[in-house]
Order: sequence, then C-alpha cells, then structure tokens
Amino acid sequence: MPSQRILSGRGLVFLAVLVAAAVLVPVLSLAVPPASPFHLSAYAVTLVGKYLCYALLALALDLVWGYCGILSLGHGAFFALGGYAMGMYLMRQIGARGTYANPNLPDFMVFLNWHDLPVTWWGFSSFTYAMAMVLLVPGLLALVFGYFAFRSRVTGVYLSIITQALTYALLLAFFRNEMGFGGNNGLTDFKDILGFDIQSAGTRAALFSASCAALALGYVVAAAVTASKFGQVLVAIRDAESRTRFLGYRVETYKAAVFTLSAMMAGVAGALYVPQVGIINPGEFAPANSIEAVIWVAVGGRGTLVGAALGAVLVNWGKTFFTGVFPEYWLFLLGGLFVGVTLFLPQGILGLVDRLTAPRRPEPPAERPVAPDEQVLPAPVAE
Amino acid sequence: MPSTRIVAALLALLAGIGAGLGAARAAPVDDALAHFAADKFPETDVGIDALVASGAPTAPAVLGALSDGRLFFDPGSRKVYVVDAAGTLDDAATGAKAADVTQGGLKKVRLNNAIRSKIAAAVGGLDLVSPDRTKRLAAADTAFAAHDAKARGAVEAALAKEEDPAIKAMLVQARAAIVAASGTGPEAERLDAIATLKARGDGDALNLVDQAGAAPDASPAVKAAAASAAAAIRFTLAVWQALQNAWYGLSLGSVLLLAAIGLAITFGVMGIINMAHGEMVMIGAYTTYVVQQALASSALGGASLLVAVPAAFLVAGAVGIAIERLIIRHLYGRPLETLLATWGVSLILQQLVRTVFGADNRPVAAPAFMAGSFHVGGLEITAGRMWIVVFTVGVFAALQIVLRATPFGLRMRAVTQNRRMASAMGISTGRIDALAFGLGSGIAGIAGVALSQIDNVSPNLGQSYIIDSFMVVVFGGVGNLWGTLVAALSLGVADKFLEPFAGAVLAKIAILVFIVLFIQKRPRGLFALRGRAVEA
Amino acid sequence: ADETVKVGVLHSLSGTMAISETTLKDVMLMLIEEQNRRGGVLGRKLEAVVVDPASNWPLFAEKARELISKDNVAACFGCWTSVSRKSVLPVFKELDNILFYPVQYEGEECERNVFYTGAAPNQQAIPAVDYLMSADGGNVKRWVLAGTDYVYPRTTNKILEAYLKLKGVKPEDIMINYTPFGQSDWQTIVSDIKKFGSAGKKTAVVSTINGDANVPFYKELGNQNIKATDIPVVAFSVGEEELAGMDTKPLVGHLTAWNYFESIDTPENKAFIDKWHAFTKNPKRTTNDPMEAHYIGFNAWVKAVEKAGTFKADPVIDALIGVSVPNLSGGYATVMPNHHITKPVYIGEIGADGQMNTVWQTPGLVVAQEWSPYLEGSKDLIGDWRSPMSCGNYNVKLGKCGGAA
Amino acid sequence: MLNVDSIDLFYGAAQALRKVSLTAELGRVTCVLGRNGVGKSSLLRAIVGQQPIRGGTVSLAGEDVSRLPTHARARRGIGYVPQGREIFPLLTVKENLHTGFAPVGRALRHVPEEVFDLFPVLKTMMHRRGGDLSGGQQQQLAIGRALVTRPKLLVLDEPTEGIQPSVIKDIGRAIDYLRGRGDMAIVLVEQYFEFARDLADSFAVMDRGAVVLAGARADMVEHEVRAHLSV
Amino acid sequence: MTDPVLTSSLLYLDDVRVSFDGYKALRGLSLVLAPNEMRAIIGPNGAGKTTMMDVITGKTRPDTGTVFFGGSVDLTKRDEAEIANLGIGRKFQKPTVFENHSVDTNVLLALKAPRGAFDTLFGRAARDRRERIDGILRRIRLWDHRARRAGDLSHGQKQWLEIGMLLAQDPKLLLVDEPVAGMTDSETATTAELLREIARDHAVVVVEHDMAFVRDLGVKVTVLHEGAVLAEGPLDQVSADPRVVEVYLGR
Ligand SMILES: Nc1ncnc2c1ncn2[C@@H]1O[C@H](COP(=O)(O)OP(=O)(O)OP(=O)(O)O)[C@@H](O)[C@H]1O
Ligand SMILES: Nc1ncnc2c1ncn2[C@@H]1O[C@H](COP(=O)(O)OP(=O)(O)OP(=O)(O)O)[C@@H](O)[C@H]1O
Ligand SMILES: NC(N)=O
Ligand SMILES: [Mg+2]
Ligand SMILES: [Mg+2]
Repeated sequence: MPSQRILSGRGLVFLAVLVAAAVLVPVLSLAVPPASPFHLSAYAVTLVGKYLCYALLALALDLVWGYCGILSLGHGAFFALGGYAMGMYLMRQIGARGTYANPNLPDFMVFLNWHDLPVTWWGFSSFTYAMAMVLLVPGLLALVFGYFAFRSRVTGVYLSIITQALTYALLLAFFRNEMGFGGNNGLTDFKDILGFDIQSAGTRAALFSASCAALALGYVVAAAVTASKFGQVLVAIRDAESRTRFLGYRVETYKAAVFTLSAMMAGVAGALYVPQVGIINPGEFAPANSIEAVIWVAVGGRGTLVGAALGAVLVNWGKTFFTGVFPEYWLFLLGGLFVGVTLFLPQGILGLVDRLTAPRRPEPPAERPVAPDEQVLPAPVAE
Repeated sequence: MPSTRIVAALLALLAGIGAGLGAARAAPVDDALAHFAADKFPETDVGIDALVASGAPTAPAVLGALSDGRLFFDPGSRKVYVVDAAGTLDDAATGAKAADVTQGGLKKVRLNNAIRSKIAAAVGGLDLVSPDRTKRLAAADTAFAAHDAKARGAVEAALAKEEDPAIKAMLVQARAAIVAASGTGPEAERLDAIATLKARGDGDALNLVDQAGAAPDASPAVKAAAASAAAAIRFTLAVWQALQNAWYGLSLGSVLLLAAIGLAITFGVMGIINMAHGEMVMIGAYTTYVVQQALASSALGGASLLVAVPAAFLVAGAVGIAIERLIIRHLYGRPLETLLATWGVSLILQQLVRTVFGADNRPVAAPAFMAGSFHVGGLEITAGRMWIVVFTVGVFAALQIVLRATPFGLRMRAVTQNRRMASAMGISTGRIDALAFGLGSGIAGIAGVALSQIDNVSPNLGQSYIIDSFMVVVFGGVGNLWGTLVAALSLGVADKFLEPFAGAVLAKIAILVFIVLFIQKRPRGLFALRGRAVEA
Repeated sequence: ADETVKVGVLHSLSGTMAISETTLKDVMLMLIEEQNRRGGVLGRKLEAVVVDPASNWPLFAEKARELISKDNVAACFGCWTSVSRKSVLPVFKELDNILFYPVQYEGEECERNVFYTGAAPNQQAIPAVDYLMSADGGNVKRWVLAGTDYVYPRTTNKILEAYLKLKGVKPEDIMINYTPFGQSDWQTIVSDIKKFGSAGKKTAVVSTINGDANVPFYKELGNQNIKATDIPVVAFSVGEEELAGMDTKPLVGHLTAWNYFESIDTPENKAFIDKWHAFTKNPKRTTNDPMEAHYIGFNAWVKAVEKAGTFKADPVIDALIGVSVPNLSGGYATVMPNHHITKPVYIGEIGADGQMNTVWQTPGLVVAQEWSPYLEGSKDLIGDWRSPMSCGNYNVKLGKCGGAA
Repeated sequence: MLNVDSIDLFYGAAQALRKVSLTAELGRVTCVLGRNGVGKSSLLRAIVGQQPIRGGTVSLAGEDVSRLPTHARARRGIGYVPQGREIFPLLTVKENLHTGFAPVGRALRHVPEEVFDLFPVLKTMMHRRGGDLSGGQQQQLAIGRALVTRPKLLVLDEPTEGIQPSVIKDIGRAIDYLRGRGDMAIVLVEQYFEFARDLADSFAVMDRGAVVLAGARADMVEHEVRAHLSV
Repeated sequence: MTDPVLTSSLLYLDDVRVSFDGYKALRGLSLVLAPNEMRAIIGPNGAGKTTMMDVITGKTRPDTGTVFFGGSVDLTKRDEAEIANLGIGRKFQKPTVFENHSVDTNVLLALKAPRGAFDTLFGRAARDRRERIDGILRRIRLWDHRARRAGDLSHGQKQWLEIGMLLAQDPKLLLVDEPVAGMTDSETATTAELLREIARDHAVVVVEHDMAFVRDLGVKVTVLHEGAVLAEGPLDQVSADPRVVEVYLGR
C-alpha cells in the first residue's frame, strides 16, 4: 500500500554488501601483501569498479524503464556524456605533460594544428566545474529531450527509437574531429585525478570505493523515489498513461523529471567509469551499448532496482570471463545466457531468487498482463 | 570481345587506312617486340610505339594480348608470346603456333595504367573505322573524351566516311572537343564547336566550353559565346543533378525498404522486437554466396542470383520458424522480453556464421545484367541499383497481396491483435505465428540476396542494417506497410539531397535529428493509424 | 622442463574488426607453434594466450590488463585500429609490458612500450603519392583524399594535404571527403569523384577508407564505370584479405600501397605462404601486410629476448633496438631507436586474381618518420629510446623532451 | 451437446471454480447467473479452453475436449462471445467477421444473412475499423462474428452489456430464433434477470465459484434466484 | 460572456461537431448542465454519448463548437490533466484501472490531493487519507479485495473500482459512462442510490441503457441520436416520444 518502507530487506542486504565492499576492497588491495591469497590485484579492483559503474547505469535505466515504462535505448549517451565531462577534466590535468608538451592544448588538438582551446573546454581544469557538468550536461539534455518528447506524447517504441537516434547522432558527431573531443580516439592517457596518480593502487581503491558509494547513493535515491507516491504515479503512468492523465496528473512532468534524474545518475556512472578504464571515446555512444544496458536490467529483473544492478554485474562478469576463457565461443555462451534467462527466468534473476525464497507464494500468472507501454501495437482502450 | 576487336583492327590495317601505318611495314617487328622482354615500363612504352610504327599484321593481336595480360616473354631467349583465349601459345612476331614452348618458364609482360591508356588510344584510333557499329561509337566517344589534337585527322577522316547519324553526331562532338580544347583555329570553327558542345550539355562539354573561352587568343565573340553556353550547360546540369540525386535517394530508399520490410512484419505486425532481423538478412546473403559457389561450374552459374532468391527465402524462413517455435513462442504477452531473447539469438547466429564461414568477407559476384550503368539523358543509372529498385517494388507488392488479400494475412493480423480471441475463432495461433515469423524472416533473407550485391557478405552484415531498419519501420508508423515504404524512400531521398553539401556524416546526423523532431510532430510515425482503435 | 612463457594475443575475434583481426590471431598461433617446434626461446616453450576484446575499445584495455597482470605474459601482439592502441597504451605503460602493433597508422606517437611494426605515413602514404605524381603513375595533378571519418584517415590526409601543397598542388585541386564507418551507399560520393575527375586534369583517389566500407565503394566504382585508367584509386587499407571477399574484376588496375604483397616472389615469402596454408589447412588462405608485420615483430622479439637473455620487459625493450630480422620480401627489417622498423614500400596493381602486381617500389628501405615533418605540432619532434636520450618526443628546437612528468 | 462435469479452475493459487457442472443441449438455452466475481466468466473460459482446468472434464457431443487447445474446440463447433467484446481493433468490421471463416469449410465461407438481419448496423459499417465502433456496436459485431463460425454450441458472456433496449430485444429474439432452429446449444451468462428468465430453458446460479442453484425454467423461482444475486 | 445561460451553467456545450476520417460522430450537439444537476443521457449505440464525454474531458478535440465549464473555462483549449484538475472526473465505459497496482493504491492515486510531481515526491500523507480510502473501499464492497492486484478483478469488480476512484477524486462534475453494465439488479439499485446521494452536492452526467436504472435516478433525460439531441425531458415524456421508441427503445 502507499508509502511503503523505502528499504526492503533485500535493499538493506544490497547496501550492506556495498558498504562492506567499499571498506574491505581497499584494505585487501592496499594493506594485504600481494603474496597473500587474500590480496586483491589492481586488475580485479578496477574490473569490479567498472562493473559497479555499469550497475549504476542499469539502476538508472531500471528507474525509468521498470517503473515508468520509458524504454530508453539511448541511456548510453548520458553515461558517455558524464564520461566525457570527467575525461575532459582528466585531460586538462595532464597540462604540459602531454606528448607535445603544450600547456594549453590536449595532444590531439596539437597534432590537428589547433591553436586555441575551444569554448566547450573552458573551465574543465576545475574539478568542481567538471563535476557540475557531469550532472548538468546529461541532465539538461535529458530534460530538454524528455520534456519535448513527453509533451508530444511520444511513447513506446517511438520513444525508444528516438532515444536510439539521439545516441546514434551523438556517436557520429563525436566521431568527427571537428567536434573537438578527440574524434574516434576519444580521450585517453590520463595522468592524475585531484593530484593523485590515476594508476596508483591507492587511487584505484579510492575510485572503487567512490563507485560503491555512488551506487549505494543511487540506490537509496531510486528506492526512495519509487516508494513515494511519486513512484506509484510512475507505475500508474507505465500501466495506463492516459488514465493517469484523466486523474489530473501531468504525465509529461513526471516523465521528464524521472528521465532527468535517471540521466544524471547515468552521467555519474560514466564519470566514475572513465578514470577506471582509462579511456572515453565515441564508442560509448554506440546504440548497441545502450541496448546491452537494457539487457542487463532484463536479466537481473526489471522493476527491482537491485536486480538491475545485479544483472549488470553478472552479465559483465560473464563477458569478462567468457572472452578470456572461450575467446572463440563466448558469443554462443552469452547469447545462450540471454535466451535462457528469458525462457526460464521470466522475472529475471531476482524473480528466481523470489521464487526460491518464497516457495509458498502463489505462482505468477502464466501470462503476465501486458502493460500498455509494452504493447508494441497500440491496444484498444476504453472509449 | 578482344578477338573481335583484333579482327576489326586487322581489317583496318589490311585496308591500309591506318594513317601511314602501311608504309613502315618492312620495319623489324622483332626489334619492337624485344622492348617487351625488358620487363621495364618505359621499355614497354617504347615497344608499343615501335610496334604500331612497324605496321606488323600481328600488331593488333599483340596489343590486345598485352592489355588483357596475355602477353608473355621468355627471360632467356627474350622472345615474346601471345596466349590466346584457348590457352595456347603463339609466337608474337609471326603469329604462328609455338608448340615447343610451355608457359611455365615464361614471365608476363607487366602493365600499368599508363600503358593501358596508351594501348587503348592506339587501338581506339583503329576502331574509329571499324565495321562494327558499337565499336565505332565507343571509339568516337573515346575520341571525344581524349580530345587529343593529334587525333583530329583520324576523326575527320572517319567523319567523312561515317553514315550512321548517331556516330556522326558523336564524331562532330569529338571534333568540337578537339577544337575547343586546343584553343586555336578560326573564329567560325570555334563558335561552331561551342554551339555543338552547348547542345551536348554535359560536364565534359562544360569543361571544354570553359577552355575555349579561356584560350589566350579568343575573340570577344568566342568569349561571349562560351560564357553563355557555359551558363546554359550549368543550368541543364543543375536540373539533371537534382534528378540524379532523386534517383540516388530512391535507390538508397529502396535498399532501406528492402532491409526493413521483413522487420515490418516481425516487428510491425507481430510486435516482436526482433533484434535478430539483421541476422536473417545476413543468412540470406550467405545463402547467395553458397548458391553461387555451388552453381559456379554448372550451367545455372549465370542465373545463380535467381536461384538464390527462393533459396534465401526458404533458408532464412526456416531459421525464422525454428526460432519462433523454440523461443519466441514462449514470449507472446511479454513483448519486451523478445528484445532480450532475440538479441541473444543474434549473437549466436553471428558467431555461428563466423565459425562456419570465417570472419572475413565472402565474395559474391555480380551477374552480367547487374553490372555497369547506362544513361537516360543526363542521368546515370547503374544497372545493379536499378534492379534492386525493381526487385524491392516486386517484394513489396507481393507482400501487400499476401497480407491484404489472403486468408493467411487476415489471420495473421487477427492473431497479432488479439491472440486469445483469434484462437477462440478457430485460428491455430501457433501455426500462424510460426508462418508469420517465417515470412518476415524469409523476406529478410531475400533482402540479403540484394544486399550481397552492394555490401560486404560478412558476419556483421546484419548489424549494419538493424538500426536503420527499426528507424524506418518506426518512422513510417508501426504496423503500416505503406508507411514503411514512404519512410524508407523519403529518408533515402532526404539523405541524398543533404549529402552533396553536408557530407555523408553530417547528412546522417541531420537525418537522425530530423527523425527525432518529426516524431515530436507525429508521435506515431508518418502514417499513424488514428482513431479509437489505436488509442493507448 | 621449465615453465612455459606466455605471449598475449590481443585481437578482436568478434565484432566489426574480427574481419581483419582474426587472421592476425591465427598467424600468431602459427609463429608460436613454429618457434616451439624449434625448441622455444631460451629453452622455454611459448604459450599463446588468446583473448577476445570484441572490437570494443574499453574492453581492449581490460583485456590488456588481464593478459599482463593475470596471465603474466612476456609481451603482447595485438590491436588494429588506432583507438584500440590508444586504449591499451596506458595499461602497457603502467604495467611496463611490450606491445607489437602490426598495422599501418597515422604516426604521431612514439612510446617506449610499443613497437610499431606497421607503416608510418611516410612508409606508405607519401610514397604512394610520389608514385602517382611520377610519369609512371600518370602525372596526377588532381587529388581526392577519401577516408573513413576517424583519426587515421584524418591525420594521414592532413599530412598528405600538407605534402601535396608543398609540391605545388593548388587547394582547388584537392577534394577531401569523409564517410562514416561501414558506409554502404557510395553513389553520391563516387559520382562526385567522377565529376571532380572530369575537369581535364589527371585525377587520382587516395583512399584511407576502412575495411567494411571498401567493398561497396569498389562495387560502386565498377558500377559507375570508373576505370583505373581514368581515375586510379590507391588504397592503404585494402589488402589481399579484403580482396578475397570481393569480386575483383571491376577493380583491376586500381592500386594499393603496402610494405608487403603476397605476390612478392621470394623464397622467404613462398616458405611463409606454404607454412600458412599448411597451418590453416586451407590452400586458399591469403597472406597480407599486417601478417608480415607480426612475422617481423615476433622474430625481432625472439631475437631480442635471446640477446637480452631474459624475458623481462625492460631489458627486452632495450635489446630490441637495433635488432634486424629478415622480412618476407628478401630484405631486412631493423628495429630503429624510434621503435618503428625499416620497410620497403610497394605499389601494386589489383589483379583479377585478387593479388597485387607490383608496379613500383622504393629503391631501398624507408625509415619511419613517427613525427610528421609536415605537421606544425610535430615537425620539431624526434623519438629515440636509446639512452641517454630515452625519449619518444624530443623537441629539437627546445632541446628537451616533452611530456616527461 | 455440452457436458461440464465437476471442474475446478485456479488462477495461481486462488480457486475460481469448485466442482462446477453444467449441461447444455441442442435447441435449448442454458442460463448462468451470479453476482460479480463469482466465476461465471471463468466457467465460460474453461469451456472454450482459454483457461486450463485442474480437475473434471468438459465434453462436447460426447467427446472429452478438456485437453484440446482453444482453436481445436472452435473447430468442433464452439462459438464464443466474450465479455468485453474482444473485437480485433484494427481489422475492419468485414475482416472481423471473416476471421470466423477459419474453422469452417470452403463452402461456408460467407457471412450468413441472419447476421445482417439481426444487426443491420453492421452492414453500414463494413469498412470501418472494429476498434472505432461504439461499445454497443462492438457487442453486436462480437455476436455476429461468433455466428459466422456456424457454432453448434454458442457461448455468450453478458451479451446485453451496453446495448440499447431495442437491440437487447433483438438479441433476445435472435437467441430465441437460434434456439428455435434446433441445431445449436446456447450457454448464456446474464445479470439481467428478466432477460435471462425470458430466454432460459434451464439455469444455474453461481456463488463463490460453485453452482448453488440449478434447474429447469420451471424451477426458476425469482426470489430464490434474486437472493443469490443481491449483496 | 454575457450569455446568461452560459454564465449560470456548470457545463455548456453548443453546436459541438466531431468527425473521424469523415464519419460524423457529433453533429451539432448542444447541452447545458446547471450546477449540482444530475442528468441522464440515453440514446442508441453509436449516438455519440461516449464521444461527448471524450470532448468534455479533453480526449477528443471538437472540429467546431464551444464547450465551457463553470461559465468561463473553455475546455477545448485544455488538456486532459488540466480538465481533471478543474474538477471533472470520469468513469469509462470499459473499466480502466491500474492493473498492476493494488486495489487500494488505485483509490489512493485517485484521491483528491495535489497532483504535482513535487507534491507526490515530498508530500506527507494526510492523516484522514487512510480513512477516506477505507470508507470508499467499503462502499464499493472491495474492502476484502483491497490488497489484490486490480488486474485480477472480475469485470464487474473493475467497474466498481472505477466508481470508487471517481468518488475518491471528488470532482465537481462526474461523468459516468454506463455504470451498471454487468451489474445485477440489486447492485444496480444500490448504484442508483449512490449516485443520487452524490448528486446532492455534485453535478453528474450518467449514460445508461438500463431504463429501470434511469427511472430510479429520477432526473431529466436527454436522448442523443446521430450526434445531436433528439429529445429532452422527464423519462416518461421521452419514452413516450415515438421517435425515441423507434430508434432506441424498440417495440
Ligand atoms: N486473470 C485472473 N487472474 C486472477 N484472478 C482472476 C482472473 N480473472 C478472474 N479472476 C478472479 O476470479 C474470480 C472469478 O472471476 P470471473 O471473471 O469468472 O467472475 P464473473 O462471475 O464473470 O464476474 P463478473 O460478473 O464481474 O464478470 C474473481 O474473484 C476474479 O477476481
Ligand atoms: N476515434 C474514433 N474513430 C472513428 N470513429 C469513432 C471514433 N470514436 C467514435 N467513433 C464513432 O462515433 C460514433 C459514436 O460513438 P460513441 O462511442 O460516442 O457512441 P455511444 O453513444 O457511446 O455508443 P454506445 O452506447 O454503444 O457506447 C460511433 O459510430 C463510433 O464508431
Ligand atoms: N591504424 C589504423 N589503420 O586504424
Ligand atoms: Mg464475467
Ligand atoms: Mg459509449
């Protein structure tokens, strides 16, 4: 019923795991000697840190898709924009230590014979400014894009496809060297962040903990939003948008608000991702990346938040594992995993967990009713 | 083809028209041929001149062989041989069979583009008086393109003899081109040339008119005539250019349509977010490859593409049916999960093809009827593209008939609109679903046949069309086949009108932005179904 | 017996780049197998660790890290696109390992941990232009620089543009065009080229069009009847492998510039091709330039390891400079202090059989200019990793090394 | 014709039907009554095969059809007018009617005249999309569509819902006519007591998933039945 | 706005015309409703009753015609949410509820309260809210079903839930489309009583085909036919009208 508890038992477990990881991982990687079996290598720390960023992206996506039925096939764009904002800060940190030793310009501008720093780059030497951009750029784009689209009542696949068009257009734009963001190569070869060597084990551990914290915070925010009456209106919109309007709710405001919030979360995820993987380039805008993010959510369990995060970590871990161990056959395994999850775990992994932990609960109906937003073909609805 | 050309050249030689070629008949052919055996381009170049000058009866044959890469030499003896079409060796000097020599010890006389051009010019001069009409026409065309002052005599000689009006006109143009390009000669002749070129009205003519106008000693009258002719030609060209862009747009649009049309069924009508659609296209393309390989040596080799169409339909359709029965079937009522499952299927199919055929591209040859291009006025239309447009129209029409005029089409639409009720009406939903998905996949496979003609046949083929396909179906309005048609064509045309001044990348970005904005205006696509029936 | 020594193979086996990179993985497996048959290196067997970075750039960095820190490889052979190299670069520097990069690239880089066995622009692009400007090449006066829209074509074209202008080509005689990755509709562009080429001056196309887009590009050239004698196209990214996937009839006479052709008639090459056919059990598998680059890189590495007497990265990096190994065209490739190698340059014509026939070659070996003298930002830089300089970007004007922290 | 024998039906863990039995004979109308949510529609869904049953059997003309899929039952002669009409929204009225051709032989693939006699409004709307029709028009279309399949058993779920009084009378006359033809068994779920009473040959009253009162028309005592229908 | 009829009316429709792809659903419909008036609307299937409600609630824009609410608000210029916030609530002909929400959340979402995103995100639950919801749930006899998914309700139960949502909304004007379809006779009587009670301080427009129910309401009846008013007056008067008998009631 209304005003449920914000954090379920599952949510608390999830937060506890994150807090524990945020504390334990730095200890295991910094204080435990490398020889010890409990030592965590920089490789492992960074890898898991990356998964956590993906998990935050998945969480952001689940917020709009799972609860409000907005299937964004362009969420990677917000992630990438956040990443670029962070990347630009990191580039400016290099200063005169670049290949061409130019104190004013990043290397790629020097070798393309540029002379002045483009306006878009101004201010990025400041960490505060850059962090503000991490939130503002994706947030503003989502707000403008979302406000117009939702006001025009673009829904369902139409919305999905224009979000895809958005990220695709950004992909092509960022490929262009003229854009001034490093073209296809993007931004890379970072040196330090806030004065700390970006490659040192300490910085890595700190970035890891920051990712844990961001994910935890993102989760608490998302859980609070979904537990509020606002969240229930979102679900109402998801299931019967026009009915919600007839009750007097301004659907476009709700959608734009949650879309913007979600985009900002994705931006933060991207910003944390970049220093850990060491590169940001237009490939992050690829539509396939955004589709994959949707898939993480579906694998974990749509509309569960925790499941989305879990799905992101699991699928990516699977990818890492399979590409290393079965480089020639990993696509069979990953593809098979996706097919298997849909066929055998219709509510995602978390659905399975639910079924196993609460065996006496009534079985879910064989055919879940289709929410109107999912209806690809518009369904006939009341007069 | 080469052999007829040689015959023609020979006839010309024997008739003694080769502008002084006959006189030098006694010159030692062997000397000329020796240059070919030096295995150096400058020597080869000299050899060609010497051979033409020698007037040897075997010269055309040798030159033909050289340009076709059939001229060999023995590095030891420095003797030169021609390999004829049947693969036997002839002594280049005498034309006699060289029975005692084998190809194994011989080296090919190497060619480059400069040499190819030279041979073409040498052989082309001979062709101007060939008895073969098409050959003369081609030679006149070449003479126009080359507008080489040295050829003026040959052109005029040919003009005097020529009776065919089309060729005559072409020769007149060639002479005009020579006059215009040379920038010399009496004023009347120049004005005449400008008028001829203005009537021709293409890009080459424009260049030549400009050259005539810019000649150092051009009189004011010539200058004025050239300027007005240039303006007139520019206008004509602009008109043709617009038409040309429209054609490019149409042909791009029909490729988009072909790629999207199967998706218009599996996604548009059935509501399955079919991420494996591109892979069905890919399977069609690989089927084309396999069919072509299998038929390569058989009598059907030339028609392999025609065989590939039904084959691709069946193969992709069968794969589609298998996917439907094994996976999709369990997902009706959960449309979003089809996204997840078909994405998985798409990964599996890509890797499967990569494992079976390898990661690299497979070659698919174009049949003769799809090669080359032809002109309609100032329009250049490439045969391959034209056939794809025709093919697309055919597929579209056939599909419309199936969907609108057969019980299957009606049942399919009923099933996808309300599965439970359709079943209660006695429609076997399982069968219809499988067939419908099979149909959509089969059509995607057919698209693959056409795409194998213009794109890579590689495991990634499908990936490059999937986004565009969804874009087209959605832009047109989901569930509306006509919408898909109009969307594909208009996106194609818009792209091709933007590309010339925005560049390919910006044009593509502009199109995407346009789609985003357009959907704001029409949130259910171009041809949105309206009314209570579709209200959500 | 000693433990094996691991060697990383970092090439995409899936995704868009698999088309090109899969072969390089195979050739590495062949070279390693062969080396093991000869008894390995320093008495130890080599073991290839193959991973799939799946044409995904951040995944390249992750996989590089995995190879180096988890699998403890002694060196890596990998990458194709420049962006993948840029992506792994910080990892190789941080973990101090060696990458052999086998593909022609845009230059403007000289890193201690990377050995560039592919061509720098002056080992491929510049000679190709020189050839076309020569009488043999047809005295080309007008130029179309067509490329895929990414950093390698853009930089290469920038260099070429500067070079052409230096040679007196007027700006209106240069047309530059970029297309997206995977461009498949070339109608407009090819017709523009045709128009550009009909201005009365001999015109050629310099193509830095990337992999996938080439097939439809050449098909369109053929369809619009652009013959090599009219407007020749010289390509830098089209090799035997790409041609194997095309119907080459309409392409005959168009040109490519590389440092190796499968058709080069030397005993070394013949032996290599035979081994390759035997290894892949496919008598039709082609060989190409990046494969030769790996062949050279691998042999150089083996030699340097033997010279250094250890597999440790630092001594091997130092030992690599100056190592000379045979290439497949009958000469030697020497690893220079700038971590690039010496290469002959060949211009070849595409034949109907999908092979290149050499029409021109540089008289001797060309040393790489990692920093282009034609670009303002880099014309004063040199790279030399020998001590005492030990620097990849020494500014001769300022007399100091850039970027050193 | 129809014999429902002691069936149980569940939605998940919730039982919607408990040992329900019902019979219907050719030329006779069987009426099912009951308050909201007692399981009337569930019973019909069990008969047509849209919802699987746990126990008991459904047999048609002596054949056990309990395990047959819906479309196979339709082919054996069940015509269904569901609650909520379930018109195919994007098909035209004509196409909606033609979906009824699936289970019949080629010779019968035309819309029987009586459909237009009963519901003349359909004739004027042949080319409009079914989903655009008004609620009552859709209801008429749903009945017409079921008749196209030439059913031996016609199952109607609240067919008068949302229909104007004159057409309710027409429907009543239509059911009477169909009964009179004697080649069809009719099961009618109805809330509207008078309507049911006027038509029923036999009846069953349901409450909480079970049949609590059943019998022939003569046994249909108004106040007893109404007692079960009131709240 | 000097027209006295307009200013004194709660709802004022004049010459409203609506057509769909050429099909004329409303052909010059005019209707005036006084504050706190209850009006029954009857008319043949397809007469345009539901379309009229669509026009009032902003779902359908009329081609021409005026629609005023409260004397001065032009409804044709407003969207659905604005109109709902003006105080116009609606029960749909085909029950439309939030299927994945529980029954009581459905009522909660309908409950009169600020609708802004900010309000719902940070707003505090009022103390009396729970009671209001419980009261409504009991009244529509879904108290026992309050925790169930609304999608699992039977057809009739959903009808009731919609009525409950309408009550929760507490609008100035209630538009009720076929409230008793699928109800038993006794439920129908209860509903009539409920509506009469509401009508004491609300305006109500009821569309029904159940004549017994309309009679129970005991209010003025408007008969629509082919998109326009055919007759108006007390039920006995209009049901005696031969045209009404001909097109609607039948013989
Ligand atoms: N799909 C479903 N999932 C779960 N429960 C359901 C479902 N459909 C119906 N029920 C429940 O089963 C019971 C019987 O429903 P049914 O639809 O058969 O009632 P009914 O007698 O037809 O009612 P009405 O007169 O309102 O149409 C009700 O309690 C209903 O809530
Ligand atoms: N969106 C639409 N598109 C096309 N036709 C429509 C649309 N909405 C309504 N109609 C048509 O307008 C007419 C009036 O429909 P409406 O639903 O208002 O009737 P009604 O009086 O409510 O009938 P009922 O009593 O059967 O519910 C009908 O013929 C209907 O088909
Ligand atoms: N370096 C290249 N070819 O991308
Ligand atoms: Mg019911
Ligand atoms: Mg109505």
